[in-house]
Amino acid sequence: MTTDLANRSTDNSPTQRDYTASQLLAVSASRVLEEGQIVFAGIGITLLAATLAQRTHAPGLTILFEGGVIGPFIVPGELPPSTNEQRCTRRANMLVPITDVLLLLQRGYVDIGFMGGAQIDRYGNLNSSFIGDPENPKTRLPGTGGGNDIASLSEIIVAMKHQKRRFVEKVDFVTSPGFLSGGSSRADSGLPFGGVKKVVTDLAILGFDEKTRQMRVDALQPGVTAEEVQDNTAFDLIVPEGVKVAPPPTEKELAILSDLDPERLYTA
Amino acid sequence: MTTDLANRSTDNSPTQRDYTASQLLAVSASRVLEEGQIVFAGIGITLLAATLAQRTHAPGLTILFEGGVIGPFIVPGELPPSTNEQRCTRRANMLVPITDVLLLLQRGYVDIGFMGGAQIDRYGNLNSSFIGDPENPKTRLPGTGGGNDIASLSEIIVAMKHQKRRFVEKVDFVTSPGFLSGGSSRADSGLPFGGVKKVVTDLAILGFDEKTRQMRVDALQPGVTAEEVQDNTAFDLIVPEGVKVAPPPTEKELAILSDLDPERLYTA
Amino acid sequence: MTVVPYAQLRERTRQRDCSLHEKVISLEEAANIVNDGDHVAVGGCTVSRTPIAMIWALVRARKQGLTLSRSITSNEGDIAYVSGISDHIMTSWFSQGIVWGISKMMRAYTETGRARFEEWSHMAMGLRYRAGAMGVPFMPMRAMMGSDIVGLVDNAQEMECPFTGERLLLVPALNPDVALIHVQRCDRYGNAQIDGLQFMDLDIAMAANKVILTTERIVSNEQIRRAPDHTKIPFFAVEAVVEAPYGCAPHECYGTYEPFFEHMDMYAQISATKGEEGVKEYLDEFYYGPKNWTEYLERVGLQEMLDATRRGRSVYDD
Amino acid sequence: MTVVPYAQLRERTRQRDCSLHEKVISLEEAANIVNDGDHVAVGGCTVSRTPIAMIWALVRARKQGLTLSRSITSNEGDIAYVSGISDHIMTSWFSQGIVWGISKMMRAYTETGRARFEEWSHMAMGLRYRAGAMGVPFMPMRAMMGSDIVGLVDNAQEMECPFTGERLLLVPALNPDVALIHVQRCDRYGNAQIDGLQFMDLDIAMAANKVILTTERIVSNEQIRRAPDHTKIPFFAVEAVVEAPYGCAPHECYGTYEPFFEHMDMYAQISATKGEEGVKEYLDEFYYGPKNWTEYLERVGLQEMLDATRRGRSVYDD
Repeated sequence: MTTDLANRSTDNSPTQRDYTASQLLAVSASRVLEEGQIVFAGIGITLLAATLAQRTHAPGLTILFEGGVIGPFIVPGELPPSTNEQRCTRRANMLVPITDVLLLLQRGYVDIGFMGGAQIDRYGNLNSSFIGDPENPKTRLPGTGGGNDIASLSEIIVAMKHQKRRFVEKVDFVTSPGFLSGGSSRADSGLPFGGVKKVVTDLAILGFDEKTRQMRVDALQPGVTAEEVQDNTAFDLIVPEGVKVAPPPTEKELAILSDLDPERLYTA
Repeated sequence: MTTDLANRSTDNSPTQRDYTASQLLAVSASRVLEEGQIVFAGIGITLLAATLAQRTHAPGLTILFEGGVIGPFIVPGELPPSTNEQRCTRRANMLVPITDVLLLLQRGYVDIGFMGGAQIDRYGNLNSSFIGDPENPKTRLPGTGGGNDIASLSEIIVAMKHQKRRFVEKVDFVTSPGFLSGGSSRADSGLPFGGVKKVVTDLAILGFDEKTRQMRVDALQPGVTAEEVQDNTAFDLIVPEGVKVAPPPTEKELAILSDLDPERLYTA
Repeated sequence: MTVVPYAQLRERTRQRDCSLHEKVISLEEAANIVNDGDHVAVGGCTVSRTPIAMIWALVRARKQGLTLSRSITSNEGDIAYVSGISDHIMTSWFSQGIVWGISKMMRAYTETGRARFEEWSHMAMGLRYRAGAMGVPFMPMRAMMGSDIVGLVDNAQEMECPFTGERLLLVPALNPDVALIHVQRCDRYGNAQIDGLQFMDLDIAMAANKVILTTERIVSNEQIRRAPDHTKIPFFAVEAVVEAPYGCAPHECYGTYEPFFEHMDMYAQISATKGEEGVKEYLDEFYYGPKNWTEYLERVGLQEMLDATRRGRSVYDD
Repeated sequence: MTVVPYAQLRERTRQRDCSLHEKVISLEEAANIVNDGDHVAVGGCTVSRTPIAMIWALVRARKQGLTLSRSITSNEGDIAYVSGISDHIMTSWFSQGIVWGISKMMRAYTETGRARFEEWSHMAMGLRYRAGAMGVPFMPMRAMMGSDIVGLVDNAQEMECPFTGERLLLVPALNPDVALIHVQRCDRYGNAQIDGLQFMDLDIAMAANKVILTTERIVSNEQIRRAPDHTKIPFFAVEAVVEAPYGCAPHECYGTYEPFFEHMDMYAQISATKGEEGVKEYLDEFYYGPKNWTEYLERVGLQEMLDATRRGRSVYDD
């Protein structure tokens, strides 16, 4: 349950290319994954990203589902609707209790966790608990699930839609720790490992400055300007000079996504 | 592995009745057990005692084996030779990892554990680790196995042969805690539950004074005098006035033991 | 919710009848085992192996003041709030399910302060049950530190590890008064076998003071003993066994039936469009109205049942 | 043996190749994975599912300075002392088995100070592996306090519980460098299924830095996936897979063969009557002498193998 409800990118890409924003997110996220990694996947776009990586550059990548599933393989057209139903166990290598699959994070077996969130701030902290004052919230969100565990114990990739109301100066509540208040504050809080590796949006691929841990534009999505990214972000982004443009999704990548999700339930 | 090696009572009863010392121990131990109890059994005499109780007054008694077995039932003539081989799983209700069967002790599910030992002292402390100085032992014994866990966390019944070299003033090493130095010392050491319920020997059934926690003769085995018991004990026993004599094994009890162990491998 | 002291934990266990005895009773009788104010742990996860039949029985018995705890809470949490059986749910995530959006009832009750949703990380919930199952007052863990979650929970303590000097969070044991667990099969004594996803049910069962098992079917003890390494819950932890076919409907039971998606959509629609009144009507129709569990299933509908069953069994088709 | 700091534990795991890849090698190659001085955890318990073939390979490779740990140690501990591969064994009980009396080799080596038998309670051993498997530096427990055992072990700490004020013993995590585990079947990636008694093998596998699996047979990944809830060790924890039929002989492998009792009696007789020299002759005959594992089995003898197999399979006869 690490994909946030509010994070349904189903509208069209702002660039009006031959792919949707959701496909772009899936492709961009898949490219961050590396061969041999063990990846905690959510449903939808993040699962598509992990499976796409398996079918392109990372055939030995392993997927974990929070419901207690190790090494499932996705049957095209049968993407599971959650991470803890029997459909998640298709062609799995092993089933374990939930606590034990989460303990793989603590034991150091998980390379990447996929996360979403209603809000993210300049230090990559994620909020999926409260909009407004937690004591008297405007909206009570569904909560962390395993998100806090994943973000505390492994590197994470955040995949979400790039909107000013989501990219906020300071999250209303730190559900899942990013780099907290930057610098060494994360390690100082008892979290010596992990952190936000990349934030993948429909506008950019973002990383974090190694020292200050502030969010930085690593690459622009095709057809997007640095100004557009900043305009859709409520805090000042670091934009290196001459920031590159990410290569657009290839035909092969889009074909695989179409094969996996032929009815475009998750990539419309 | 809670039955001590040195505790093989295979010789004849000193009373020269129609039963052996081993049969007497098994019968006496079985009578201490109560309906509905969950009992950690070792092999041999203690397993016979638990099974005998099931077939007489305690049909709903449950046996646990340290190897990770819950609710096995003994097939006559096929007593397992240890508590962690496949023969222990005959007709079992459930198999669990060793750590989890031992954790049942900590969780409070175990009513009685059966123990042996090379030495026992007036407070019921048991030694199955070292004879002589532990730093320079005369004999290194096989060690605690689950004995320490059982004695720390549940009430125990000790079944052993009554000899002066075994019933010592002070054990050379406390492998499994009895009442430590008596009084409240056991609880004071972090062990608020359990303790030695009975010591069953071929000479007597022994308990412990509720206040001082010193060993006391509760009943004499048939044909045994209080003097004989004291003569075979290296410390002063409490012998209440008018101490009773335990009823001898009944024909029914002996018949069940013969049925369970027809070749007298454990009751010779 | 404070940690149950060890003396109390042991005493509660000691008072129970742990003998090998038959314990099959009805849903209604099983509801009597739960007392107002109890901490009730709910097995399964989200829409999987949820003990709906037992929750149905608790709602009909008009229980009050229950604290519910669960790995992840789906719309049985809505039902608990709106029916009034609980105003305090401890869990890591609470909404019907990702595909149905944020729970309107969860929002309505928690944003107005009428009920509490006490949020712990998923692993913390698991380790709290595990500590309870092991008979220790806490488990050490390495998550939740640094976040704001830890400031809103009842009880968690940081410590410095005496072996390594590392910072650790100690999460307190949960020992529920009662656990509700639904299984594919068990015998009349309560030896339960669970196929597929186990979720946190093994730890919950061992942590709880009493377990109420609902089961798709009751099998012979001989069948259990033919595969003792498939038994997941030992009989002595179990207080009562209730045969409740389709006891998770409209949720799923691994290998037996998938979720009843049309019914779940219908519920989501009602709660979203008609709000609390809609859910009360739903309760009248499906919870208070039926004479018995079979009539509940009739109202859910045979067509949906057959469809969910076909999908559920398909996991064994390969 | 001190607790592995978390940074080191994570770094070791990070350096491994956890991808889904084939990893079948020979016994001899597998022995190269073990370095002199390593902490090697031995799976199984007493005479059950002991990874004899791997120990045989380590003896032949003349490893030195290993610390061995195990739930309960049988005569593979004698072999380890006398062959010189280990002079430090951490375990809860050490002798060939109750029916064979006290181990003469254990006595000969420990009473003279030539080797150490570090004694922990059985549950403590289990919780130490479990802590290692969970990635925490200790587990709290409620036994071993008050006894003399705690005074002779390397490292255990009492604490007062911050939630309840109760006294607890914290036992330090074990994260073995290598675990040797024998299973009934696994695939070429290392997904292992274990029938019957599990002992501490699941925790040992997850606690260790590297797992060497020996297996009665290698099956297809498809077969593993047909029963994923029977898989007990995930492939990514496994460094190497070695097919070693009768890899526990003369010990037992659940459902496959019982102990080779005549051979075990013979060993007990030799060590009791001829002492260390007798065991050295045994090593020459069965460990150093055979060209390969098959010749070892030939020397153990076909008649015993058939008899042990008949008894072993009988668990499924009912």
